[in-house]
Amino acid sequence: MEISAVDVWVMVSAALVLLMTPGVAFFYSGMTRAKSVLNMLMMCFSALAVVAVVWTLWGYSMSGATGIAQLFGNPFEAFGLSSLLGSGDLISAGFSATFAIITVALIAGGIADRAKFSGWLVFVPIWVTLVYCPLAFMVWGGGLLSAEGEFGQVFGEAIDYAGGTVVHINAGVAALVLALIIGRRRGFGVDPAQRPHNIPLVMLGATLLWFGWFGFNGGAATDAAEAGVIWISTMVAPAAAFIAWIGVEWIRDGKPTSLGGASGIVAGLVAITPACANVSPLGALLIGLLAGVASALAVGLKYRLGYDDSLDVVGVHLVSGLVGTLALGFFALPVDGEGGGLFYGGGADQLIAQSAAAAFAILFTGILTTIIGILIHRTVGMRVAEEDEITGVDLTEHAETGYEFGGLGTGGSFRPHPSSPAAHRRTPEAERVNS
Amino acid sequence: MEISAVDVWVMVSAALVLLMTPGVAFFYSGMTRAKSVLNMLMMCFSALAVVAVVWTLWGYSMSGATGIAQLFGNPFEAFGLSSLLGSGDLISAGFSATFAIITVALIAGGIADRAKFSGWLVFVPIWVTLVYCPLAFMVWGGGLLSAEGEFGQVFGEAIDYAGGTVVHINAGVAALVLALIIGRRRGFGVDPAQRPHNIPLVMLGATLLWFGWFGFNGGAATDAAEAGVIWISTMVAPAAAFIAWIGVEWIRDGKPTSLGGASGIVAGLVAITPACANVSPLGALLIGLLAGVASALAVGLKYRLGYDDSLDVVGVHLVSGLVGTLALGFFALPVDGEGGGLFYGGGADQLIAQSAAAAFAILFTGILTTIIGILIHRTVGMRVAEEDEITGVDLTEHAETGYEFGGLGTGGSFRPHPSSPAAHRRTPEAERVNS
Amino acid sequence: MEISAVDVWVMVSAALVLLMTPGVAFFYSGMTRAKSVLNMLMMCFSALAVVAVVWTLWGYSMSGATGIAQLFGNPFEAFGLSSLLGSGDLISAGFSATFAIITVALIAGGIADRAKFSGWLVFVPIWVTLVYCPLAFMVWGGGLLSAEGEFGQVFGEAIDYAGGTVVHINAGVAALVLALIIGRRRGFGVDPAQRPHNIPLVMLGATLLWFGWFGFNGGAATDAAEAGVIWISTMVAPAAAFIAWIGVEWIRDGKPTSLGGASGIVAGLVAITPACANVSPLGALLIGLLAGVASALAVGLKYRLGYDDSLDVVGVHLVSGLVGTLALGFFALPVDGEGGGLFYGGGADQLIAQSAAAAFAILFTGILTTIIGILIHRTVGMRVAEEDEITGVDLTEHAETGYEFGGLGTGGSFRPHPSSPAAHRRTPEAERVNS
Amino acid sequence: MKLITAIIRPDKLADVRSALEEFGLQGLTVSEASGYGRQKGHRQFYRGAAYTQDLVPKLRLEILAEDFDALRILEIVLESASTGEPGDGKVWVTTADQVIRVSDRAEGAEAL
Amino acid sequence: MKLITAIIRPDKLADVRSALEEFGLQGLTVSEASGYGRQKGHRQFYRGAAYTQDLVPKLRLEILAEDFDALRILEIVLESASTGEPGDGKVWVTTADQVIRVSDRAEGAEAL
Amino acid sequence: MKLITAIIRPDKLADVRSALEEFGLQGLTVSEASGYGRQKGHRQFYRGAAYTQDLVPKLRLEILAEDFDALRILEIVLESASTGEPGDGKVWVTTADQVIRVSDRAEGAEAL
Ligand SMILES: Nc1ncnc2c1ncn2[C@@H]1O[C@H](COP(=O)(O)OP(=O)(O)O)[C@@H](O)[C@H]1O
Ligand SMILES: Nc1ncnc2c1ncn2[C@@H]1O[C@H](COP(=O)(O)OP(=O)(O)O)[C@@H](O)[C@H]1O
Ligand SMILES: Nc1ncnc2c1ncn2[C@@H]1O[C@H](COP(=O)(O)OP(=O)(O)O)[C@@H](O)[C@H]1O
Repeated sequence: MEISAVDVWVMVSAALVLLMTPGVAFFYSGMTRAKSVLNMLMMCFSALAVVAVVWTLWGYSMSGATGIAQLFGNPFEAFGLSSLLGSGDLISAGFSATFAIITVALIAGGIADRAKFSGWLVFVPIWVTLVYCPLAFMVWGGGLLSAEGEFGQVFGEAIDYAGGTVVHINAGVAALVLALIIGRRRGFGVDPAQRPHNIPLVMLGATLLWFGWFGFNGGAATDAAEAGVIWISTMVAPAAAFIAWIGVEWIRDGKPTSLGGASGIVAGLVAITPACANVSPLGALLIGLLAGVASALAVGLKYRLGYDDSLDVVGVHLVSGLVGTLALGFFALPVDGEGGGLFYGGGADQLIAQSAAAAFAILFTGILTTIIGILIHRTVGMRVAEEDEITGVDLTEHAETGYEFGGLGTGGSFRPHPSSPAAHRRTPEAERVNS
Repeated sequence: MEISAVDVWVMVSAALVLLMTPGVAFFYSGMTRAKSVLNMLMMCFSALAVVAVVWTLWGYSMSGATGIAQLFGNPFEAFGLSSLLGSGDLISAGFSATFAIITVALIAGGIADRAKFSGWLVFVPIWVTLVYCPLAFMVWGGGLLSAEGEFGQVFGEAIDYAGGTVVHINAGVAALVLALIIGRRRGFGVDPAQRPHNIPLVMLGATLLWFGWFGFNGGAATDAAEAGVIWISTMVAPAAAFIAWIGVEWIRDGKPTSLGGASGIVAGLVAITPACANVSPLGALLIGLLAGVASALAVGLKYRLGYDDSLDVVGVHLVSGLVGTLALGFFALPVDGEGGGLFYGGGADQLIAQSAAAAFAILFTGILTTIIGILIHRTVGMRVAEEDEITGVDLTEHAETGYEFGGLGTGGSFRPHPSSPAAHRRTPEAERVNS
Repeated sequence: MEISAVDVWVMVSAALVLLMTPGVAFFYSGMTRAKSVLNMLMMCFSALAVVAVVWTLWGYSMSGATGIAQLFGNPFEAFGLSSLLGSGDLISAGFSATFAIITVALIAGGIADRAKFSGWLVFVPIWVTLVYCPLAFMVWGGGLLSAEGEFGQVFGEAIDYAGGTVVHINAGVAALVLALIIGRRRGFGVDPAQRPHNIPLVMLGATLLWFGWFGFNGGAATDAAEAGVIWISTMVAPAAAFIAWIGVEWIRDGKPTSLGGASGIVAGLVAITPACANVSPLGALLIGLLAGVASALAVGLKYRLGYDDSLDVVGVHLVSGLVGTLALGFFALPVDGEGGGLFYGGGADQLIAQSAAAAFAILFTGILTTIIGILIHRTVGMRVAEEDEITGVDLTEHAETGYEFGGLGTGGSFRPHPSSPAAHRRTPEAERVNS
Repeated sequence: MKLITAIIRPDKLADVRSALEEFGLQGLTVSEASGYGRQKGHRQFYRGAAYTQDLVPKLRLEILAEDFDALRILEIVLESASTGEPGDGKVWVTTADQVIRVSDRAEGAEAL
Repeated sequence: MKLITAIIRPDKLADVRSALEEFGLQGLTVSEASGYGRQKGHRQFYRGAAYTQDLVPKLRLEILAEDFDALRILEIVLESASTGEPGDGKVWVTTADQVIRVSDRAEGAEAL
Repeated sequence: MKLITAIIRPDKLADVRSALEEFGLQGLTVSEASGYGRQKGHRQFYRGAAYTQDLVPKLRLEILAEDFDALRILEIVLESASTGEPGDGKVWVTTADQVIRVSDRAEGAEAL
């Protein structure tokens, strides 16, 4: 079975989507304070590692194998992916893994600067198993929300080409729930130190996200015309959202910011995700504008409502995910002259289907994440002690600091690696410092 | 219409070229001072966003639709790209957009540290419409400089495979013109503070540029042999230019620098751009060497001649763009035994064609950019006030700073987002600080 | 000859692998002190440039042309690659170049902070010619270790799909040898300043490595099922190794670190390199776990044994390269029901072949690198003076510093470029500073 | 004139500043410093090797004040910078022979 | 011996230094600091939330000088660091009991 | 009480600290500084333009000590920070009117 053009496209797309999770990591970690940059990187990279393993073991199977009550696939059917050996399906198993990975990583933005790493490591495999896999199955795997599913038959099948509900609404709701469970950062809404420490790093993250998103949106295309529509949508929607976001800032605050620009790019990408294959280039442009305005206004809500979704997963992913999902009710192009959104004379059917799917995803994720989050928070704990928050989670959770540019790292003493005999001579300095 | 191998290659290439503009952003912004890093990022990213929108609306049409007097395409023919829906042409519309985007972003390097962001945002859409689109049409869209064009018929058709004239000479001249219009940075040629603030960031930029350039040069290939030649050229020319540049430095200054190495890579990439498909690997190697030497010597010209092309768009893009464009007159391989450069017995025809096209591009861009630039500078203004330049354009244009590594970000006060009710309690601190 | 899907895949893969060398550069340079960040970047980028040129001239030919005594290919057969013009083989020449490049760059990690740049620039072309090209020929080009080679016939043909011996064991041994020849850093094992200066940069490096590795492992695949196996292996092995490495740290040191996580990713990628196409997803997962544990334990060896392999090329690349190479003796899947590793009932044959190839590579590289290294060290010199090491090799070898975040770069004076007339007015400041 | 120098915990700056502002102090100078003392640092790990970083990040405040105000300011700093734990830092007072404002050359109390 | 400490605008360093060098001063020490005072800072925005950063970046110069030179140096610093606007900074003088050069233990005026 | 301020080479910190600890000093404060003086800086090149950076990175130590110990500490710093080459730095001593520990308000010798 020689490699086909589509195989190549899916492999490239899968690698691009995998790259997006480090993209999220940089995007987020540039926005934290310098003393928690590594912790944020670790939350994202550990999501990558843990979900990749879970997916290989049972996650793929749960999101795509024979369904159990339209809710999730049988986890044992393709356990370990061994049953796929010899077929080309491993390529699409890889592609689908990368979506699960990034969804989990996105959640980390809600709990920056204060999450307990051990709690997070417990949360990740449980959440991906109980929330992500079922939702992916229900929407994309032939489950409840698909055309054949019971929900889909009642409300109509929603369009979610690349993950408006499964990825963005899902992650946004989960982040909100976790942020509420673990509570606000010390100094939330008051402390001027809670500002981004490295905006070029944020820009790098946005760059990798945009680049990877061509695979994220495009990887499932099999038709050249569809692929072209997706490519253009994925270019123009974030471009328009960039303009919209900095426009809102310019009017409201008097200055257009680069953090706003980067955030606009991501908001536009989020909004176009469900819609990328089903709108015209002008439709994509308008959806981008809408998303940029909506998210630029929404990121302030946390101060008004008092939840500390630190890096605005709600304001960007939930809000723009909703914008894109609902916009399809208006902007969806008819297929073969049939259906389409309100603006194309397709009536309200599509809008109803989109709204129903979004509502379902919000409820489903909201409820399950609340249960999982509270259980873990009450047992393992999901938040560090206050003094650790003050010191910084890089030092207290990972025993590292992100940067050492100056000469002051020369203080203290060095003890060779434990495996070294020298390590067993205990120096006075080593004694003096509590570990 | 199933996705073909070429479709995949073009989509991947388009994503790669899109990535190059952030590459330019990092390459440039690492070279500015720390206090203008974000402004440089914003100039490049805003070029990306604005040109992506312009291209979707009328730019694509102007560079490729039915010509008007061999000068530019009809902007209404494919307005909004709607007429391309259902065909595979949207893929190539995306690919071509990325070239327009990066050309505009390149110009920003000439006016670092002092450009007024509002002026830039006015300049971008006007310049891409009036300068880039027509030039792209004239060279690649069947216009004046093409084989059928009146200019092309007189001087012969120049080879410009991937953008020596359209991208690099074009951007280099425009940057020179803008730098002259807005004037030198305060302290130009005297102030030792005008040195790069983050060379690893410059290296990252060069990395993304090189990586993306495989798409930039290769994306239009349809034949495997040609694609192979392009791939090798795109690898070996910048490699040779790296060696040449640091060699010049080693001899002249006594030390090979990493900024020189990174600059050499870019110079080599620029030079091979027009020539990538039409020279042998050894030819590419030699063009790389030439470009490295020429640009390493040329970056000093600004001090001699007194123009402040801050980040050397002239020294790198114009000079190496000319090296590559003219080198084809010597190194071009014959096609089917015919033609070719001077070294292959093809006579001076190719050299004449190349020189004529380069001269045309310089004049065309030079004149139009001067008019556009002066008009905008006189109305909106393209340069910040001197005190803003001293404070730093990140703070004055974008109300942000790039980095906060230390503890001193803890000064000052925080005011929640305007959308929050808390924001309307005016604190004494908030009063004390002028916005 | 139209571009085929495989052509596209190889071109994309080649670009991905080229990107890995900057990936190594960032991964390594984030781990050095701030005062040698540029030198590390330059060692890697100069390896890239020099090897790209060598490969174009004679390297490709030596690793793949008609063999001379089963040891290396005839360097003149495809000198300058001109003989490949017109064929699609230039694409694979490009792909193979990127492997040579990264292998050389990897070595730089062993001699961080103290290597003399001129010595390194002499070492690179000699080593790639005398060590890499022959080994690549012997393993992949039909030489001594291939199925037809004399060594291969005695011990059986080892599986080295993407470079366990040729790339990782090879680089690891060479780094060890050079580290021994040039000696330890001042303060090795004592000075607490020898800690990473920029861990987000390390993470960026690991990110580019992982992303590029999909091309590194996958680029040679021609069959969709094989490509799928490779894709999954390349995802799950580093994921498992990440978990294993931070697990070891958590148990041993009490904290999981981000540097450990990044190192685990690389260790897992290294280990799966030879095995990527020949193990099941579960096998890849287990190999990843093994590699993570082995390398996490091995990085301490240098303190115990006293060699200063500064950035752990031995601990990561040699050790995990061995893990992956030997693991194939156990985990290799049978092909068409025949052979396979011990765990699949294939007997010890594969393990013997793997061990023999690994031993051969260690000896071959060890001996040749010792000779080359000592000769260069005694003549050109491979280590800077002690005072230069204290000042920092960025300043002394490259006359630059990596970062200037603060206002203190305002000290000193500026002298325009030598090509400028102003440069010949010697200012008092310029006199006062020794060059 | 007195110069009051205080080494404090970085996260206490906001408190100290608002206390001083309430008192009516018009300005101060802050810089980054690190210190060691009774407070212990953190052990860090890089690839398993342990680095005992016992230099703890601190801020240094410098406050010029009239002799008359100095004591009061000292008191305010001591109050607002304190957690009661080791590591709160030190405050010391030295005598400045002269203090001049650069912009208008006002001297002494006028310069503040 | 006197120790002259000056808080100045970062972009004035070059001027101050060349003025001092002209006078014949052999060395000085510079460090980064931030200050607040009459000069106002900038309001910054991050996702719309306003941060009023009123700590303004400054440089601190420390100059050891003989009593005899101190006044002259003071004058030069005041001259060369001034723009006449608020935010130019302060200069103060304290008395050093002893000054020693590390390399050869030269003391007092010889140590400079 | 005395305040000993020392400008030293960054790579000498470890030596100075262990010498001081041996003597029994309980704490000190370090900060980054740059200096110019007899020691020459490095010429740097960026795209060929030469930057003569003559500000050399240094560290500033501040050590509070009883009058009695000050001389001994001075001696230890001079000893351990010295290479004998220009650029080793300067040490100076000033008098602190008062020293107070923030956490428990211990004064004078007790505060150290
Ligand atoms: N003798 C000293 N001279 C100068 N600074 C000191 C001295 N001792 C301590 N410090 C500074 O005070 C800080 C706090 O000291 P420490 O002993 O940890 O706690 P405390 O001030 O509560 O006794 C140190 O980090 C250091 O910066
Ligand atoms: N009381 C003070 N003690 C110490 N430093 C001060 C004091 N007041 C002002 N400064 C320093 O002087 C700088 C300039 O002060 P400012 O009041 O803004 O302007 P000016 O010096 O022109 O009055 C401040 O940024 C701060 O660093
Ligand atoms: N007059 C001075 N006032 C304050 N600091 C000084 C003075 N002269 C020198 N220094 C500091 O001492 C450091 C070393 O001085 P330098 O003249 O290079 O060597 P040395 O101390 O051996 O004479 C300088 O970098 C600077 O920080």
